Amino acid sequence: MYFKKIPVLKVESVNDEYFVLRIRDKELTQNIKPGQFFQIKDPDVAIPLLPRPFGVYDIKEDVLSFLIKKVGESTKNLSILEEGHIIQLLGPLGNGFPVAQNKKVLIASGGIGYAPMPYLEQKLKEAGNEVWFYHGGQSSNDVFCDDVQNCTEDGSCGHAGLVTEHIENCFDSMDVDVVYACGPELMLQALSVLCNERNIPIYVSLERIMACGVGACCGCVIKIKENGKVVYKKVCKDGPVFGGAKVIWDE
Amino acid sequence: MYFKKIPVLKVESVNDEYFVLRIRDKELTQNIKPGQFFQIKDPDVAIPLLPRPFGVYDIKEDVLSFLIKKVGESTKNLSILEEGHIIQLLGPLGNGFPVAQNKKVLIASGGIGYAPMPYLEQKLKEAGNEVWFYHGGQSSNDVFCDDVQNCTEDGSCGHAGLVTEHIENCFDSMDVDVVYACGPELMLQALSVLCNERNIPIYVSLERIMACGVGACCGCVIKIKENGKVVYKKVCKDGPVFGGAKVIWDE
Amino acid sequence: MNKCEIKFGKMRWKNPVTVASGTFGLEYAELFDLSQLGALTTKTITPEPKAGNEPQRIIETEAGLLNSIGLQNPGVQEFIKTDLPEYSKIDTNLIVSISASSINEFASLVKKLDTQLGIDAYEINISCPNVENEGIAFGTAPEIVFDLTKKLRETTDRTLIIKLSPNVTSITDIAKHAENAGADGLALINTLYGMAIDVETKRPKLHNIVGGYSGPAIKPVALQNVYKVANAIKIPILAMGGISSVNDALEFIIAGATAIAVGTYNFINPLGTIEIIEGIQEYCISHNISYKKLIGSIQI
Amino acid sequence: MNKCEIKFGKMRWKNPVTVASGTFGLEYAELFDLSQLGALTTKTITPEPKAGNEPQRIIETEAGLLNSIGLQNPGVQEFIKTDLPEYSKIDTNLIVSISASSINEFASLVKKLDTQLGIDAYEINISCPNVENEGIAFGTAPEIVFDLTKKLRETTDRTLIIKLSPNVTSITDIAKHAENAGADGLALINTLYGMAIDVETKRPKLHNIVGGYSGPAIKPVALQNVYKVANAIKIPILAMGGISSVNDALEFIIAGATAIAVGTYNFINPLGTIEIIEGIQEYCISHNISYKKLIGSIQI
Ligand SMILES: Cc1cc2nc3c(=O)[nH]c(=O)nc-3n(C[C@H](O)[C@H](O)[C@H](O)COP(=O)(O)OP(=O)(O)OC[C@H]3O[C@@H](n4cnc5c(N)ncnc54)[C@H](O)[C@@H]3O)c2cc1C
Ligand SMILES: Cc1cc2nc3c(=O)[nH]c(=O)nc-3n(C[C@H](O)[C@H](O)[C@H](O)COP(=O)(O)OP(=O)(O)OC[C@H]3O[C@@H](n4cnc5c(N)ncnc54)[C@H](O)[C@@H]3O)c2cc1C
Ligand SMILES: Cc1cc2nc3c(=O)[nH]c(=O)nc-3n(C[C@H](O)[C@H](O)[C@H](O)COP(=O)(O)O)c2cc1C
Ligand SMILES: Cc1cc2nc3c(=O)[nH]c(=O)nc-3n(C[C@H](O)[C@H](O)[C@H](O)COP(=O)(O)O)c2cc1C
Ligand code: FES
Ligand code: FES
Repeated sequence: MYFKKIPVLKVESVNDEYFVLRIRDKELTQNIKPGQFFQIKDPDVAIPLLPRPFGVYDIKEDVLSFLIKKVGESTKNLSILEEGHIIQLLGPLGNGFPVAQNKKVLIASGGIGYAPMPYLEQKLKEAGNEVWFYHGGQSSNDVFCDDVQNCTEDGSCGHAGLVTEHIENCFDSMDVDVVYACGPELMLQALSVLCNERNIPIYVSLERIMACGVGACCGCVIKIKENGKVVYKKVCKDGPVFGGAKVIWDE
Repeated sequence: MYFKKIPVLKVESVNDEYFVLRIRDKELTQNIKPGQFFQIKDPDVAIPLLPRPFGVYDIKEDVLSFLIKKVGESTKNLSILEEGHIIQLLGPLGNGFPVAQNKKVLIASGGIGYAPMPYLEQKLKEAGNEVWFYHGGQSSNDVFCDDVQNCTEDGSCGHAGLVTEHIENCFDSMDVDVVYACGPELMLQALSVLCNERNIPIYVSLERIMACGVGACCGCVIKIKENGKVVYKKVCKDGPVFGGAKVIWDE
Repeated sequence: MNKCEIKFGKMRWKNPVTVASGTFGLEYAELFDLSQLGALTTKTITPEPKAGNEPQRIIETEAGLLNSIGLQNPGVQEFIKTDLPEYSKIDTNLIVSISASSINEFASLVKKLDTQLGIDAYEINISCPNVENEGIAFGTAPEIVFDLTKKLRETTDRTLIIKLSPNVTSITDIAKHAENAGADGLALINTLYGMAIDVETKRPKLHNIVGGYSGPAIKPVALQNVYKVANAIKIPILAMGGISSVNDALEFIIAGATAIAVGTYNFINPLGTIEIIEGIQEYCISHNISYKKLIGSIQI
Repeated sequence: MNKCEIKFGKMRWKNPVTVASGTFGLEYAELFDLSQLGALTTKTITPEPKAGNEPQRIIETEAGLLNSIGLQNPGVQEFIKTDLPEYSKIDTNLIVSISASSINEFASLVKKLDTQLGIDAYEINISCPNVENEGIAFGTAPEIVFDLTKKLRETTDRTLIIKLSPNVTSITDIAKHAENAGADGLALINTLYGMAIDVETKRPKLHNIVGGYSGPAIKPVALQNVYKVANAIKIPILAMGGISSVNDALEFIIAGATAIAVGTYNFINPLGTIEIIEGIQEYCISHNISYKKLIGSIQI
């Protein structure tokens, strides 16, 4: 874990809603597990106070990239940063996805849940896995890459309909050993049910509002089933990746 | 008094420390007395909360200009605004300078106290006065115009020394009916003493931290001698211009 | 079809928005038609004129404002002569905020004002942190609040609003005492105590050392006080403390406030009250809820 | 020539900066050498493990943070087994924050910890707003604070710091009771009560409804409390509440704090404590003042 102030290398707009933020650093790009994240903040901006967590989207040589969706103040502020502006990063944080070896694996993402998946896909392939990648969004705006199976609810790109429906169909035709998922909680919950029914292990990456990001404040807990008991686990430190079967989903 | 949201026409840098902010508006440029001011804020910036007061520097047709010195957050924020960015203005506020008619008058300014003076000079000339204009600053950075008698403490431009010293010399050679002054309080206080000794009326424009700017909050008061008593007067509404002889200066 | 009319004590308001005492004046009539407000609240008036505290009186701090105005006001005599006639011309409710240094002084002040037309309610300021040995003592002792309210209740038929201080261990206790003694409503919160120091001169930034802290920074505290008090009493609440947007106002209403007052935000956006009135109305329409149902609609 | 050493109770600190309970953990040892701090303060430990409150537990609001963690901790047994050995390895003072639900429980908790090496002080948390019917009651009743402090004073020789709540009418009254009962020092302030509501769902943003409010927004309030208490007592004060810069820390020291703690700001800048330590030293040098003279140097 590092805490560093680093100049922005580039902010590239993907479309109205999404952008990619890149920085260059030798240390920060070492030994990062897919699914890990950084706490990022523009130190010149007093309010919002807290940094915001963003998963690692891509690492190429010493360039670290984040795919970010504009949803509120901080993400909007980050989206207009200019090259050279100093931002602070704390990380890498969290447990990250466990990378299977020589298995048949399925990646499922929804919306901005796509962000950590390309890097995961790369690591999975490097580990000899056969990878299917399904991604779902509301419209073509939420689709980032043609090389994956895209589904859009409005049918504007790729398959029409919910990504979970398509995955359910696939389960019948394909032999999946492990599922990796990130996206809206309803999607993760539905996928966990599908996987449970088929006894397929599923790892889901969750989001919670964070303060410290390192496990110190106990602010980001969720409920997890563990040895028959319900316990609180910190999304920032014990997660953000959890076994989908263990998560107690919000009603 | 108007409250308006108006696009920035232009921000022109004078040097590292000073800039001119211009807006264009038909209504706001009507009937403004020299020495009056506006409360200005970028509504997109949450903190600092309060607007900041700035005197009217120049009015040409429907273009209203402010000469601003970068001293803290708000002034720095204003200095980097781009054309078209919407700012809010409340004003014109305050009493302004009383404009003499067909007199011999002296204008004395120090540092950013120069800001309201060119517009005052113009109005004084229009009213048939003979005007001497003395301006003092630390260095050539604080000098804005060659057409006035400039004094700098470091001698880098115009006369060397304090502007008050030069004015004191002038009082001996010239016949001044009224003095108008704006600048650091020590300068205003010294000038008031000089004028008092010579029975010359002096009007000083004061600065105080303001909240409402209109006389509602009683936050900006100073002490004034009135009919033998000491009373509080609001700089924003009863001022910012006061008779120098009546001001009770801070120790 | 204005959905946001309210009853507050004996008053009817065309909308639930007023201004916080001491943060507004007739100066703003130049900017908009003040009769658009549900009510106007005057700055606090005392039996005798008050010069107020020595400057420095205001300083901006972290997301808030510290003030130590010290209830500068012309006294009730001058108020009746000069300000009241001006206020009376404005077609909305007038709440006169008052303070005094004893129960009897409070009572005779109310008696004097009761002889005047054009006043709809009294807001009893027993919570100003800026007047030494006066005001605040009233606000922190439940029994005194009870006695004062009872006395004033016997003195006037006009709507009686007691304005409470948040600088106490149990604001609900004080609120209940005011209710039991016959108050028509409560106003909360007055400012928190706050302070700032200039580390170069080592002097307090306010001449008075300690000031009243207002603005966005105190909003979560104010909201919590309003929620707690709303659950403890039945009379209506006029809520204030950092309200700077429609969203802020709605939070207070959902927490249980019948009406809201805008204070410090007037300095930032003098038309904020009007924007908030419109925003509340729009929220009620778009969420298909009557204003009455919105009050205290918090889901636990 | 380190000018900023202090004595706090029976402790000597190499500099006057620690972290606020509950806002820091050994996780940060990855970022910097924790022995650089004047002291470490643990999160509050209770006799039995505590699961903490239901989420949502934190929410950012106007220039501050609302939390309702609910003292999640592994209990004293597990603390002694797992955390204490790790803390003991760090070459600085260790302040263990504790809470319990009765005076006797507090006393036996201290007794248990007193058997362990490596603890330099106890911070008695009688002011946590997030534990129902527990903790906070202690913090608001002067007599109970006196009895509790006295009992603990009889129980341990280690430095005893009582942590006070700002949510009271008179914090000086409570401070004096703690001092008279033998406390070595006071810590203030714990969080203010605060609340936030989601106006779309009409639900409180925290599951616990009300939370503790911390961060820059509360700094003026904390400073005022520290100033007031410093004028009323002689024992040293460990000040906290919104400290987010060297300047903030200096304000508290000038107001009368002997030491300061950084809380919420750790989440914003995990190296903030180190920057503040260096900044205080630089201030003392550039202003040619000894740290000891700086404490309480406010000019009135
Ligand atoms: C481990 C982790 C990894 C993440 N990775 C990415 C990523 O790679 N790309 C990306 O665009 N986003 C990611 N997010 C979500 C991102 O952190 C939030 O979108 C961001 O914090 C919003 O900040 P804001 O100030 O723009 O919006 P705010 O104004 O703070 O919030 C806007 C909305 O988002 C919600 N929100 C705020 N913070 C969070 C949060 N931490 N988690 C979930 N919801 C939140 C708020 O409740 C609100 O509804 C991740 C979150 C977590 C916890
Ligand atoms: C009637 C009036 C007219 C003015 N006209 C001009 C003008 O034409 N051009 C110009 O550059 N400045 C003018 N000023 C001063 C200007 O308002 C302040 O420089 C500005 O408020 C500083 O804001 P800031 O956020 O940049 O600095 P801050 O961070 O708020 O303050 C920086 C320093 O300036 C002091 N300060 C802050 N506000 C004021 C204030 N209102 N008056 C005096 N000192 C203050 C602070 O105490 C601090 O020491 C005028 C002030 C008044 C009262
Ligand atoms: C400059 C100023 C002056 C105030 N004067 C008074 C007053 O005279 N009487 C009173 O009851 N409250 C007074 N208050 C308190 C406000 O009415 C209000 O209760 C408080 O500021 C909280 O609201 P806000 O955060 O919206 O400002 C004053 C507040 C400010 C900022
Ligand atoms: C997330 C969080 C957890 C906290 N937990 C504790 C705690 O366990 N014990 C305690 O005495 N104070 C606790 N506090 C209060 C802090 O120690 C401190 O008193 C308060 O936050 C004010 O300081 P700050 O504004 O610098 O954060 C907690 C505060 C926060 C924000
Ligand atoms: S964000 Fe602090 S423990 Fe997870
Ligand atoms: S700034 Fe409010 S009265 Fe002058």
